[in-house]
Amino acid sequence: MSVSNLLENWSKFRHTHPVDDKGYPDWEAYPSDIKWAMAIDLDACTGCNACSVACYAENNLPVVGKEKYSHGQAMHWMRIERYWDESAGVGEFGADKGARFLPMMCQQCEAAPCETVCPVGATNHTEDGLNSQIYNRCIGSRYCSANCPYKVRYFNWYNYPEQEKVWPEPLNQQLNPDLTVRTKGVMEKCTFCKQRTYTARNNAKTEGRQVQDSDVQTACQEACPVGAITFGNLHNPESQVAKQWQSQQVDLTKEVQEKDEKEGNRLRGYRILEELRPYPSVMYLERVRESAV
Amino acid sequence: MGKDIREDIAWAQINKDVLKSLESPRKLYWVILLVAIAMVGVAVGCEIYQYNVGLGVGNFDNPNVWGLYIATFIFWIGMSHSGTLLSAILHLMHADWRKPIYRFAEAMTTFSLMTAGLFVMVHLGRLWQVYYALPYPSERWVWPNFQSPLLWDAMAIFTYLSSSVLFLYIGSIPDLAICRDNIHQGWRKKLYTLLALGWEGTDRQWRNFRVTYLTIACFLIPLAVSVHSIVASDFAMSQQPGWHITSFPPYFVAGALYSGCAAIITLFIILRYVFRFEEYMTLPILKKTVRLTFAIAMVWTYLNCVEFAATWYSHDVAAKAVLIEKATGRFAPFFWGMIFCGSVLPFVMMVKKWQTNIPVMFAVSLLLNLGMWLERWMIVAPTFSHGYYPWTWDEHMWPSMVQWGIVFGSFGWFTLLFMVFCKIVPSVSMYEVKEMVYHRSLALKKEEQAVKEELAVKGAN
Amino acid sequence: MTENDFNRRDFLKVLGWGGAAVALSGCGNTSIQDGQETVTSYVTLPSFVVPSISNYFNSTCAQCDAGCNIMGRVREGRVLKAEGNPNSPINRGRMCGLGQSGVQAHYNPDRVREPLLRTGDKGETITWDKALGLINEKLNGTKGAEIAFITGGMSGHVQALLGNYMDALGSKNHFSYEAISPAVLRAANKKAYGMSMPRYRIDKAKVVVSFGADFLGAWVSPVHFSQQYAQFRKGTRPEGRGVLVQIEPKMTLTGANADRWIAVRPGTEGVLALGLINALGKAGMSIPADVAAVSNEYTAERTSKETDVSAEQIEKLAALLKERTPSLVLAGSAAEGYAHGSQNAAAIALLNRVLGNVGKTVEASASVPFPQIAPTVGNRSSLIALNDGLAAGKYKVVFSYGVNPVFSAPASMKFKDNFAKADFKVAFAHYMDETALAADLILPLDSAMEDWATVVPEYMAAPEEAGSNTYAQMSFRQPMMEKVFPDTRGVGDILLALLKQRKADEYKPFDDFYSYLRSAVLKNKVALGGKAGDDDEVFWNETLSKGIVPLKGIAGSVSAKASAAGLKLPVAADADPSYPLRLIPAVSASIRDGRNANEPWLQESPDPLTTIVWDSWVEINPKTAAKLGIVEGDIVEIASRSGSIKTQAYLFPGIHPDAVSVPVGYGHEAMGRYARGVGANVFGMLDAVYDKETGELALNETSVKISKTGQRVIIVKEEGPVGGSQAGKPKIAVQVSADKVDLSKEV
Amino acid sequence: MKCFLRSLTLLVGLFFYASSHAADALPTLTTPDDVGPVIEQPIEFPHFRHAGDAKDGGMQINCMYCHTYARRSMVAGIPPIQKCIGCHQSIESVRDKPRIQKLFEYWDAKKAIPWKKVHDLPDFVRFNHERHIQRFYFQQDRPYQEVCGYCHGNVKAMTVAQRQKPITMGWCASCHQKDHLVSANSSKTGHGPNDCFTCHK
Amino acid sequence: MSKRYLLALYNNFDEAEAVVRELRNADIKGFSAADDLVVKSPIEHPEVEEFLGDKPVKVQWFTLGGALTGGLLAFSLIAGSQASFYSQMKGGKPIVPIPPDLVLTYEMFILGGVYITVLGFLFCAGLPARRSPLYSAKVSEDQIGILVKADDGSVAILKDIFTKHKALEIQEEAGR
Repeated sequence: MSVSNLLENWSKFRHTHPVDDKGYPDWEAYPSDIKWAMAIDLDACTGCNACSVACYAENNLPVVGKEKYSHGQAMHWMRIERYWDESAGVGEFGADKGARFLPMMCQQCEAAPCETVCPVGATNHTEDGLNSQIYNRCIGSRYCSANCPYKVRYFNWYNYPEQEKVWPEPLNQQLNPDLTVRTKGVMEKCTFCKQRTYTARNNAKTEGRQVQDSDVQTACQEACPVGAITFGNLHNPESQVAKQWQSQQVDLTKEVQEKDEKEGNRLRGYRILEELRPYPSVMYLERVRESAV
Repeated sequence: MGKDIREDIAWAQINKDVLKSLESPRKLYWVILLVAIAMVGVAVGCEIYQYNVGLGVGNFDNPNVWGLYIATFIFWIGMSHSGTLLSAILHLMHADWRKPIYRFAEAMTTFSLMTAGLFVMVHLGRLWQVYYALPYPSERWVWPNFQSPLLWDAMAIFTYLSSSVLFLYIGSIPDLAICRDNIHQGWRKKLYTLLALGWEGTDRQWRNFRVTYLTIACFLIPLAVSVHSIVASDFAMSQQPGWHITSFPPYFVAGALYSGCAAIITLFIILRYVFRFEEYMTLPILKKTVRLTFAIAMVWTYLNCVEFAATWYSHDVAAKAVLIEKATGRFAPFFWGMIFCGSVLPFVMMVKKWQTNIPVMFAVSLLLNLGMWLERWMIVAPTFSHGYYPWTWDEHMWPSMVQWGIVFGSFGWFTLLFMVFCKIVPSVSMYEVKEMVYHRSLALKKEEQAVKEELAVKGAN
Repeated sequence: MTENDFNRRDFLKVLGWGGAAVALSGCGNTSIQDGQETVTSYVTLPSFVVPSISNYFNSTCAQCDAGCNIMGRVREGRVLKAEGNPNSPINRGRMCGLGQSGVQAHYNPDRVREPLLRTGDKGETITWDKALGLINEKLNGTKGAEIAFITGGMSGHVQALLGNYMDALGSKNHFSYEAISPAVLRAANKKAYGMSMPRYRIDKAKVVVSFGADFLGAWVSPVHFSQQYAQFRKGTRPEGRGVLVQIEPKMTLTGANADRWIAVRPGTEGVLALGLINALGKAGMSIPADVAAVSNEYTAERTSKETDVSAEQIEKLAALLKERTPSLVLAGSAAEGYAHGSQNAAAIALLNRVLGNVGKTVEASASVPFPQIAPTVGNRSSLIALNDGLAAGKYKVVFSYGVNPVFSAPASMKFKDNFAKADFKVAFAHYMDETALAADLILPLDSAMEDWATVVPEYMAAPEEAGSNTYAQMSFRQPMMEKVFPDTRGVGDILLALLKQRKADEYKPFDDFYSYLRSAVLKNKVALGGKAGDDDEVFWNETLSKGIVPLKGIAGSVSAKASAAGLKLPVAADADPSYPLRLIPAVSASIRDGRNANEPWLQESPDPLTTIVWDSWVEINPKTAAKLGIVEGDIVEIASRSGSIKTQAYLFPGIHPDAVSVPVGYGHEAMGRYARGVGANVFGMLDAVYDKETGELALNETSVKISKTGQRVIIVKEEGPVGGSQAGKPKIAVQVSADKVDLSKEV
Repeated sequence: MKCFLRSLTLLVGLFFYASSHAADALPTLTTPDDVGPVIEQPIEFPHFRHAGDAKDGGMQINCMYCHTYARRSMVAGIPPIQKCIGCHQSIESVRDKPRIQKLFEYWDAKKAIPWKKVHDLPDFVRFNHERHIQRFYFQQDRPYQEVCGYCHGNVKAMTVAQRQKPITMGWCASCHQKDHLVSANSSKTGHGPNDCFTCHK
Repeated sequence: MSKRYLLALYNNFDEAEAVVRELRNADIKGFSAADDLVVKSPIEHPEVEEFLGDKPVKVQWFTLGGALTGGLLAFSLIAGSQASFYSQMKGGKPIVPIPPDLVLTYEMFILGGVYITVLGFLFCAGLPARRSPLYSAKVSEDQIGILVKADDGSVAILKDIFTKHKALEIQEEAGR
């Protein structure tokens, strides 16, 4: 803490962040040349759960068992939600147009409600646009979870590795050493596979180039049998995810998309609860249903 | 209406009566103490279990992350506001009937804050790392997040607690001196000698005492308001439906004063009996307290209505849904229980006959306290189980016995601290009762004089 | 570099994971520690192994029979995760949740670790020598005809070795059994198209009408079909966004993704298919005379009455099929599980002929040029044959490998009792499952991540550029790490050891299955894509590292001459009032037939439709439930003529009111900590009704009644109290009509 | 009174001391107290002999000759025994030394040597050797002994390696917050990342 | 000239007031009413200040100083620590945000005020103190004490004044 630090960061007042009143994203002002983002095509998603299991495998998620699941203590960072048409009337579900599936995980909000409230600063916004969770810093006040509109933060209610014996020998050999196994009392959530983006950035840096789409896939994206998930650097106009956001005219820093205000909207990109202004980094594409049959 | 206090009590008698409370309370005192210890035992057991196994044993789940702990935390914080109300606000307003009862109210402030602080600890997932939340220069070079309302909370509570302790202590120095002068044996003598700081009641001491006491009282009032409005901002600063309400800070403060007053009535009745304070904690004083409580109850009711009306009138669909869910869903019995206890029951206090009826008031005050606890629960829980995201709504979460045990035990903990305090420090402020008696007798004399003069004039005529 | 002649096994051993640090809870010590842990160190290390950097080994998934090509992520000598092999034409780098869980089968704490011998009610651990000697002893003096071998679907060199062994024993009793298999479909396809597993081209179709084929969930090769489906749904493809219509009594995952899900009365799928042909004729499509002769009877009114599908719906569907070609009609498990299942499948196949899809979206596939490694597919009729033989006391020695018939055979077959009649039962077991418990000798198997094998998939997917129907492939399965339990053995090794007992001379050159496989592959180097002059070692390593061996397959051809002759669908009988409901055993994408039930990830990943975890359930239509007074969470008893189970009721809109559905694969009484006691086993209560043509057990032909037991539970499920309701909520999961969006310009 | 004043002064003093410490305390890179314990290794490897300066009888072998993974992996790694044997099988002169005999015992038994970790970071910390070596060794062209020595101290003078630096978070940060040259022939500077998520996993 | 202490106890404030007024007017050697006269009472009696003459109270200056120091210190600590090397972006908010800092500044303002006021009180009231040689427990009960300090020679005069006003008891420092 020196005076120069103070002054320097004081002047960062609102400049380091892409969320601003003026027209954004202002990538010039963005602190890093990477902004991780995702696009999920709900029309392609079949609800098969492959992403969720891949997440268990990649991120050392504990299997809590029936009793704890019944208490709502499941630890799936990526959950698949199923919705019905309510065509038959309120509370009555019609199945004749199928169901809708929605993979839900941390939306990595640019203005995340969880970040400001952590008493110890265990959850912060990284320069590459992730909502970080520093497990060791967490003291378990759960304020972040209370404040998350999506309820995608998961708390370690028990000491899963040691006391609950979630990974009995030799199942523990499967654990991914690239990230920790969280113990009781800390909050955790989807990190967009930080360990993978880290490696990709590291390798690109060593080779002196920018991170490309081909460098990194999240575990869910890699597994998805229908390729519904796109992940990449929104900052890079060449990336698939940037193209998708662009084509759907979804703007990272707007809570009401301009296209939505226009009549006759013919695009299907949207973000969940964006009217709350957390500026989520995950764009969903509406499910499409043929009406001719 | 009777007198707040007899004007002809001899000062020496006051000393005698109050000091007696330090020596030989009624048997009930020991019963209460034992029960309180047992309750604390339950809570300690639950906490040890929870600490070792993990918070999951409390039946928390993903949306319902806070359960009863934070609700009870707010309850205790609220309770603490009574002391400030009686000792600071009424002091500034020169309401001298507060004098026999403000000491224990202040003690209540201190101990309920200490109880509230425990809930902050108890609800933490990693209690053993709590020092991460302290702002001190460490080898990690990191600081807590000052943007978090939780930290403001911690700071406000710390300030409030330490200020209250100081206020309580400063205010009882003259009484501690009396104890020092009257108790001549054992550790108590040493304790009182130490605590009395050599107080002799000199004019210099009294002069500075008066200013200091007034200054701290002045500080305490905005502090108390800020504490509960900061607790309110834990919720109001968030975006959750049912919490994100502008009227929360005043609403919380009103609720705090309300529950504090209700608790004062309860403790008033208990202390009056246990320590034989019938001469000092008189029924007229009870009546005044009851009337004050009724007034605050009406403020609270009004603010409650404002909150509902604002939600009702607004276009905030989610907040409206939470309100409807509160009133009709799983929480309906508790919600209506809160309305009954908080807004309907106080009308009992309007009946003059009952204002001084000890059994009735005892029952009413306990129910008011229950209502205020329910209020806090109804603020915290419904928003969790009926937030923005419909997929995660939760109908089945119910606090486990561990949570209930700790909440239950907290009442024991508070009672224990309070009762031990009352046994060590005079719970009626002797010097101030003397002042009260003195001033009242002067006033009486003046009155008599006036009457006499009038009579004399009449007689002369 | 110092020379070290390690073979492959030794090499894996040297990489040894034993001392490698396991990821531990990260919040224990918060400061640096000196000298507490041991560094992961090695005696020798090949240059491609760098600590903290993962290596990927190509292999083949063994979790189901689709044969997806996978890559195992290996770090510090441990396999950590399975990922899809991007070069695979089957799964193209993707994987399903079931496949991901393969690592949990590998590291499963409940695996059998040593050979076990049962004496009376007790078991004892014995050595491999003793175990193999015992088998030899029992086989001596047993006639070939008295020996039976029951396996699941098999292919590749292990199958060739098994064939050799059976020959050596002089036995022809190899039964290939699958509890859930499209056996009726294969037979119907054979008749209709001339090949049992043609290539389906969902990606080329404009309309897919699926009669209960859950191709996104559990049917044939789900990951492959999901890939095709992704193409099919793309608005940017030349054919435009495809329309999926699913016709089935119980909604499957595919049904949930359909544009229109049509609840058909159970068993009347064939009727609906013929009704559709009739409606197509009405709409002006020319119907071949022989087909028309059959379909003319199925007027819209009759079809609608029998199938419970509205006439307009049939008309609309016919109009769509006529307008948008090519289309594709699939017959799946929901249509074939009846006594007239073959007839249903045949009627559905007629639709493809009428619509002219054969050759366009139903393409010929190729088969591998080596018949001995071509897949032997499992079915349910073989279990019936084995059971009959066991009941008659024909078999003295029975081997079982890769199947769990004691669990999955209907109780009415009394398989467990009949199995006990055999003198000596040997189970090659991964877990102590129900069959292993009933066996006399249990031989512990290597996991698929420790074992050598070759795999030839039954459904032969081909890369896009391969085009013609000459592409076939063989995939390698190779060990990715040292054995987790040192005393398990690969099935190839065991078979080889057993063969040596019979033909010592012939198999002398092979130390183990690895050397057998290597020499067998090198012998056919040219056919496997190598050149005659290639160095053996180089060829072998390259082939292994690819994991996939493309072969010039024997071309097949599809015929568009599906015949309507002999097609006769029964008139639906009125339901028996004492058993008014039809039971549909559902196959979930994760648990399948229950062989993977001991993998916790699968138990904890919610069923996509009901979101229930860790238990079985019965799906009841809300209308039916209202009639019976059942609410969610009621424990109900479902009773058939052959048995009954108790489970929790779940009210589910995606099921026909005449049907109830219970997932299979639950209700294990053994197998391991994650599977045992979870849910109820619906296999047991199935009636012994068989498809009239193929003799397959008709899975959907069981009638049941439901009664409340009075108990009620809170169902453990992922969905919240409002379930799928979003009424009055902000935009969460929304749906838009296809004519409201322009999909062609999407990226 | 005086006593009271004294304690008051002391309190205020303490507070200011603490604050000033917070304000600009840069922990010194090494204090004698930070030296780690002596760790008993299965073989007492003489670093000074291999890596030490010639004047001290060392052979000046580059650290990354043995710890070869450091430049391309998160971990520096311990060389496989094969590497030791590669040289030592042809160095007859020291063949009888007990350490070397021990080494050959392990080699013959095909058993990995259970070296103890000297710099064992907590499991939630991600330290990347590659990044640091790339930055300071390859881009800035600093001598390798200096670069490795930033964290590992003067290993070339040690027998068995011993921790010389505190390796605490504040210590890491003290270096990360300093501006370093981006490369050897550039005047541009930059500091290490200060993002928690970079080092914590 | 050595000094001696005298303590007289009175029943009520009226008598004590009369004594003080007389003492203030009397010219006694070695005794000044401003410095050598201390009234001890069991209750706070603002009138005492009146008849003792104006003696300023300075506690409020401590309060002001404490409050300002607390507030300033808090603000600089908070803003400074947020701006430190580990400055982390949070939720789209500036790194050094003024509004939340003000809340904490407010709290610390009060905290500083209260603490320093208490210190000021102790300082101004001369606490903690050793008990003066002449003290009667009666003072903390119901009697008013007047403690004076005067030259040896004036003791008699003082005693006279005390007794004149019906002193209940006069304590004298043991002879020296």
